[in-house]
Amino acid sequence: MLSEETVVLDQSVSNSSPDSRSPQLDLSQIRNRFPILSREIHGHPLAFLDNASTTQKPDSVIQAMVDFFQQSNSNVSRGVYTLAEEATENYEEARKTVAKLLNAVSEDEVIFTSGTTAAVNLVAQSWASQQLKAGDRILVTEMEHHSNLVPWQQLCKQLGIELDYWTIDREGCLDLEELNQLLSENTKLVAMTAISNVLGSINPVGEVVKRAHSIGAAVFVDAAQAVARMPIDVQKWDCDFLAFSGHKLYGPTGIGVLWVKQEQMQKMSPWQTGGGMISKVDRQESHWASGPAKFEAGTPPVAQAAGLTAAIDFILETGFDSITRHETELTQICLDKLQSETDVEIYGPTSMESRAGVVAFNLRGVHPHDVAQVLNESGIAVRAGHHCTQVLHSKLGLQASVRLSVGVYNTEEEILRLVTSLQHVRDLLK
Amino acid sequence: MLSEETVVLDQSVSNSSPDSRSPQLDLSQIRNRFPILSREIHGHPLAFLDNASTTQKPDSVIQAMVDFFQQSNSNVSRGVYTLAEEATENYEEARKTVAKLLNAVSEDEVIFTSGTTAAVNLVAQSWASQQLKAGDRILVTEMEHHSNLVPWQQLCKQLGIELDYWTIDREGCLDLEELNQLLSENTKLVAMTAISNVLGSINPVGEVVKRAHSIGAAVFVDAAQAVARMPIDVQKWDCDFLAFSGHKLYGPTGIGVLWVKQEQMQKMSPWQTGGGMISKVDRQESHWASGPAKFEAGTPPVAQAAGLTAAIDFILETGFDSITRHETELTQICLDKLQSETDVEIYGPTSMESRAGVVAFNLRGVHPHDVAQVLNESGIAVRAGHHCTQVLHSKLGLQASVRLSVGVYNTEEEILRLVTSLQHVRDLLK
Amino acid sequence: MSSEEIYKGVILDHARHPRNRGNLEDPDFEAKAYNPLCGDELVLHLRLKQDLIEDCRTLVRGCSICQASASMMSEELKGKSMENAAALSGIFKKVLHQKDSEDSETLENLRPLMNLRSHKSRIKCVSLAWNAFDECVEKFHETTEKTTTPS
Amino acid sequence: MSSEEIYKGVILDHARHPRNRGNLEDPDFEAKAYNPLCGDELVLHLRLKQDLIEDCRTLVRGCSICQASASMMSEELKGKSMENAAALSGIFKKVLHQKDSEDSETLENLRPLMNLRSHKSRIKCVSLAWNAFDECVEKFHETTEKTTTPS
Ligand SMILES: Cc1ncc(COP(=O)(O)O)c(C=O)c1O
Ligand SMILES: Cc1ncc(COP(=O)(O)O)c(C=O)c1O
Repeated sequence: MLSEETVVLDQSVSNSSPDSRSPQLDLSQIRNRFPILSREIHGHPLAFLDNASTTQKPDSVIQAMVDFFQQSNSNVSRGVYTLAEEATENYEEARKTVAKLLNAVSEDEVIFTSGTTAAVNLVAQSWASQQLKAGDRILVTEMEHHSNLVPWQQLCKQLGIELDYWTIDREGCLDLEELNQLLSENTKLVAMTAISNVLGSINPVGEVVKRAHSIGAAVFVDAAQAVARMPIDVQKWDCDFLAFSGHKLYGPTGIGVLWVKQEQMQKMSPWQTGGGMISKVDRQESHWASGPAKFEAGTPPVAQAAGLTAAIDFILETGFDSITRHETELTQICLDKLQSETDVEIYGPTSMESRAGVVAFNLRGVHPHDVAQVLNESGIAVRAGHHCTQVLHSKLGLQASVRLSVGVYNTEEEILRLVTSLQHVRDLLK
Repeated sequence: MLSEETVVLDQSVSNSSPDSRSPQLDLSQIRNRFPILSREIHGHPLAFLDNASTTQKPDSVIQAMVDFFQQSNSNVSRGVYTLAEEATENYEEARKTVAKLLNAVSEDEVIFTSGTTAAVNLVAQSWASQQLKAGDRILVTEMEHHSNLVPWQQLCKQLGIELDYWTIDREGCLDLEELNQLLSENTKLVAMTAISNVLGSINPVGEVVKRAHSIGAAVFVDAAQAVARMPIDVQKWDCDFLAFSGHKLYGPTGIGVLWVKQEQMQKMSPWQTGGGMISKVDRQESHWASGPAKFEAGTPPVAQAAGLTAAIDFILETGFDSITRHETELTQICLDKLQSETDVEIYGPTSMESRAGVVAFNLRGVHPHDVAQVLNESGIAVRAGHHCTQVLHSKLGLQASVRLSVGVYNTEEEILRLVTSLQHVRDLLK
Repeated sequence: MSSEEIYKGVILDHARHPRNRGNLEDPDFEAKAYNPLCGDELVLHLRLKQDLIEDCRTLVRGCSICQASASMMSEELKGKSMENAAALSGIFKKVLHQKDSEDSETLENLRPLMNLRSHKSRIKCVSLAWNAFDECVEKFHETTEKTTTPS
Repeated sequence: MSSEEIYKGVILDHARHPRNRGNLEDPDFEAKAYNPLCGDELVLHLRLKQDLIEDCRTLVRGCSICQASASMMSEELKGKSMENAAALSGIFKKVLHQKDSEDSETLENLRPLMNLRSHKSRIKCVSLAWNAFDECVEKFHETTEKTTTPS
């Protein structure tokens, strides 16, 4: 029945080709807001092309945290004095800002964690470990980051559950036809990334949710890569859980977000316990707070919340239209240039259809480490390794790859510099 | 047998009366380093007396994080480019600095967490849940913070373990005689705070460890309050686990420390899983990294590590001698003044013997909330509530109390201002 | 607003002399509310005559704001129909949580409490009594549904 | 140091033409080493004559630094007693991890690798072969203990 449906990809996701009328970024103005970009490496201006790993911070994000420390620093929710009220307001403001970014129904759906990884672990322990039982199945894709894979693997061992893999095709994409075969009555959860941190593929989340829900499975979306690259609308996707990290969207480390649909949150028991998440503690028994607080044990990342608010404001002011357009242009240039080099092997979709600004490749005959090392000589920061996706690399028959990933501040010149510098790598190592 | 031993308290702990020759703080120089202290609240200079909840940040801590964001920001351990190497070095430097602060045998004993609460949960899940079994017992004190209580309570339910309480005496102190009765063959863990966040009592950790170890029980020390107030020597205490939060020692939120004795770390299985803590991931099976990395899943609080290093440097430069002396003096003044007010009820030790700079009290007939609210009018920040110690408050027959807690930058004038302002509270509310 | 302004006039009067304090012997509805941040507790008893609130009592272990709010609420509730009282509670809470919203005329008697809107941490103290009342409203609806819906 | 300096002379020569590459048919000791950060793998085979390292082979799936280090190690090991080789490994690793320490004379042939000390991320690549060797040393000690201790 399902397989007879016409596949209509969620517009907001698949249709990533930039609207030619979308506003162009004022790149030099943007770059001026990132102090680190004036840094020189080995006499060259820094070309930071490792944005899938972490992003740089604009002045406003740094300033927001400095202001918090210099003006309002105190703990949240517990004091009646002025600083405590300001700190609490600052923290709850961040929750509202996240809700706005994700188009959540309410800020009560927003739980702060220390990052994406903690968010996945939270859902595995607070929701899945209660809701799933032996015989059930969890479906993940072959392109998952270890953080959205290992916690499920461990849970499967713990509960006697099966872990199924949704394989990728030759282009590094997921085939919706195959999904119909994979979704069984026993599938209770689909855990998938919205954008691959290696292949750059943009996955059809909305469509997956539709099919998963039709057989009663919930969907966890890893938005670590997507959050800074495209608008997310949790109501449109209709997913059940979604997670991302502050440091991947021009915000600070130390804070992350788990968004949970209200009806699912009601089913969740606490994971970490301690101060702040209780309603009453007796000697042998405790009762829990309601709402997101129930899942936020201990002093939360208060200062980081101020930075996260500023980061989201930065993104929303810049506008996803311009960001997507800019990053798509750069990625297209990069793909074009690399494809014309005969000794370069590129992984992931070759066209910009359903593709974001992450490009993994190898220079034949040279180890990725050596490529990255030599590129660093020219001030170019790219990553070499398996990028926390060993299952994907095995599938591709690789140990490692070089990965470049663009951000809002990258320039065409930087991409061209990378391509030129590959010659330098060849001269030294081939 | 144990009870016949003479009780010799660990010198570094009980002997908190200040050495009169210890150097005096240059208070105005210290205060100049804390930008927030120039803030005015309702026309009065801020008197921040809620340091047990969180501490303010010196310029060097704020600057260290700004420098990191502006100079070296990137992810750790995974890149070969310059920024990544700097970020990794910065992160590992923090580990070494923590090892120095605690006099750890090696920095490999230092695990970074998001805070004290996460550290307790980690030990409960990674160590205790494997090492303890039905019939075993865990001993906690009546003065524990919810963060060092509720995780054990939950574990007890999970495993069918008994949770025993070490009761406090009338002065809010722990009686070592009673400990001998409480430690049974089945006691496998003693979880205790080094300093109470309400009573201010300094507990005899070293002596507890000796007795616990003699019957084969491990000891978890909650050093959240102690870490900024007194020198800690994990080798001298010989404890098994120790935890604290960055934000309680003039460092940032979003980072905490779990120190684990090496032989215990070997017994620990991972808690959170994901990127960075694996050695190899196959489709259905994973293998773990060794050392502290095994317990640090996901992108760690890299920028916060820079702040933590600066905070520890600040403390060590200032010197515990001067810090303890200063805080003891202020606390003594505070106790003297409050004791002479007939309608003030003070909780915790009445003398400065075994006492740190935390003073909880009530103004008879006035609710703590109202006291704190009126004090805020005079720029005085104190906390009102149960301070995450409901078991302790029940024991004291209280719902709530007012708490003031001093830090390195507080002044005698601020303490006197608080005492004077109590008259204002009376005028309004009695 | 300053403490002087909070702790004077109507609020202080209600805090010092709480109206309708205590409990009813055989209440039609009872609810407890609890503030986990400070441990404050409140018990509310209601006696109804059909759907009219005939009597109402509160027992408060809490701060003066919490006391005053409970006392003021009890005066408001008495004599109102459950429906009208529930509507009042809705308006009150809405206005309480929105710093900039206009307080409506129906809130006339509760206006002194609105000054606490700028003190976020005290809003919980103000709301506690009304949370208990909302719980009673829920229970009231459950019973009326039961009696009107054939089971 | 710059890439030009790293990727030239001895290191590049070893990386391009690794000595003692491959495996032994019936090795006395074998160890695998693995770098979780990049997935690099290395297998080391040793043949002993009494306690002298008679032959030694490495099979490397890794970067040029890792290749070169394994190749250079194999040349150092051959002909040394296990004890001397183990001592060398200890000195080498110590010097490698301490930016400012003097490299000792025994490290003469390995000196080119010392230039990588400033590249923290590459130290793991340099060490990989030696980690495998250390594992062989451990196994060697276990067997000698077994044969000398009455069981
Ligand atoms: C004694 C004690 N333990 C644990 C904690 C919890 O620390 P955190 O909230 O930073 O996790 C605190 C602070 O609130 C404390 O005072
Ligand atoms: C797709 C994806 N998921 C999860 C993560 C983990 O995020 P974090 O390390 O911030 O927890 C990352 C980033 O490393 C990622 O790219």
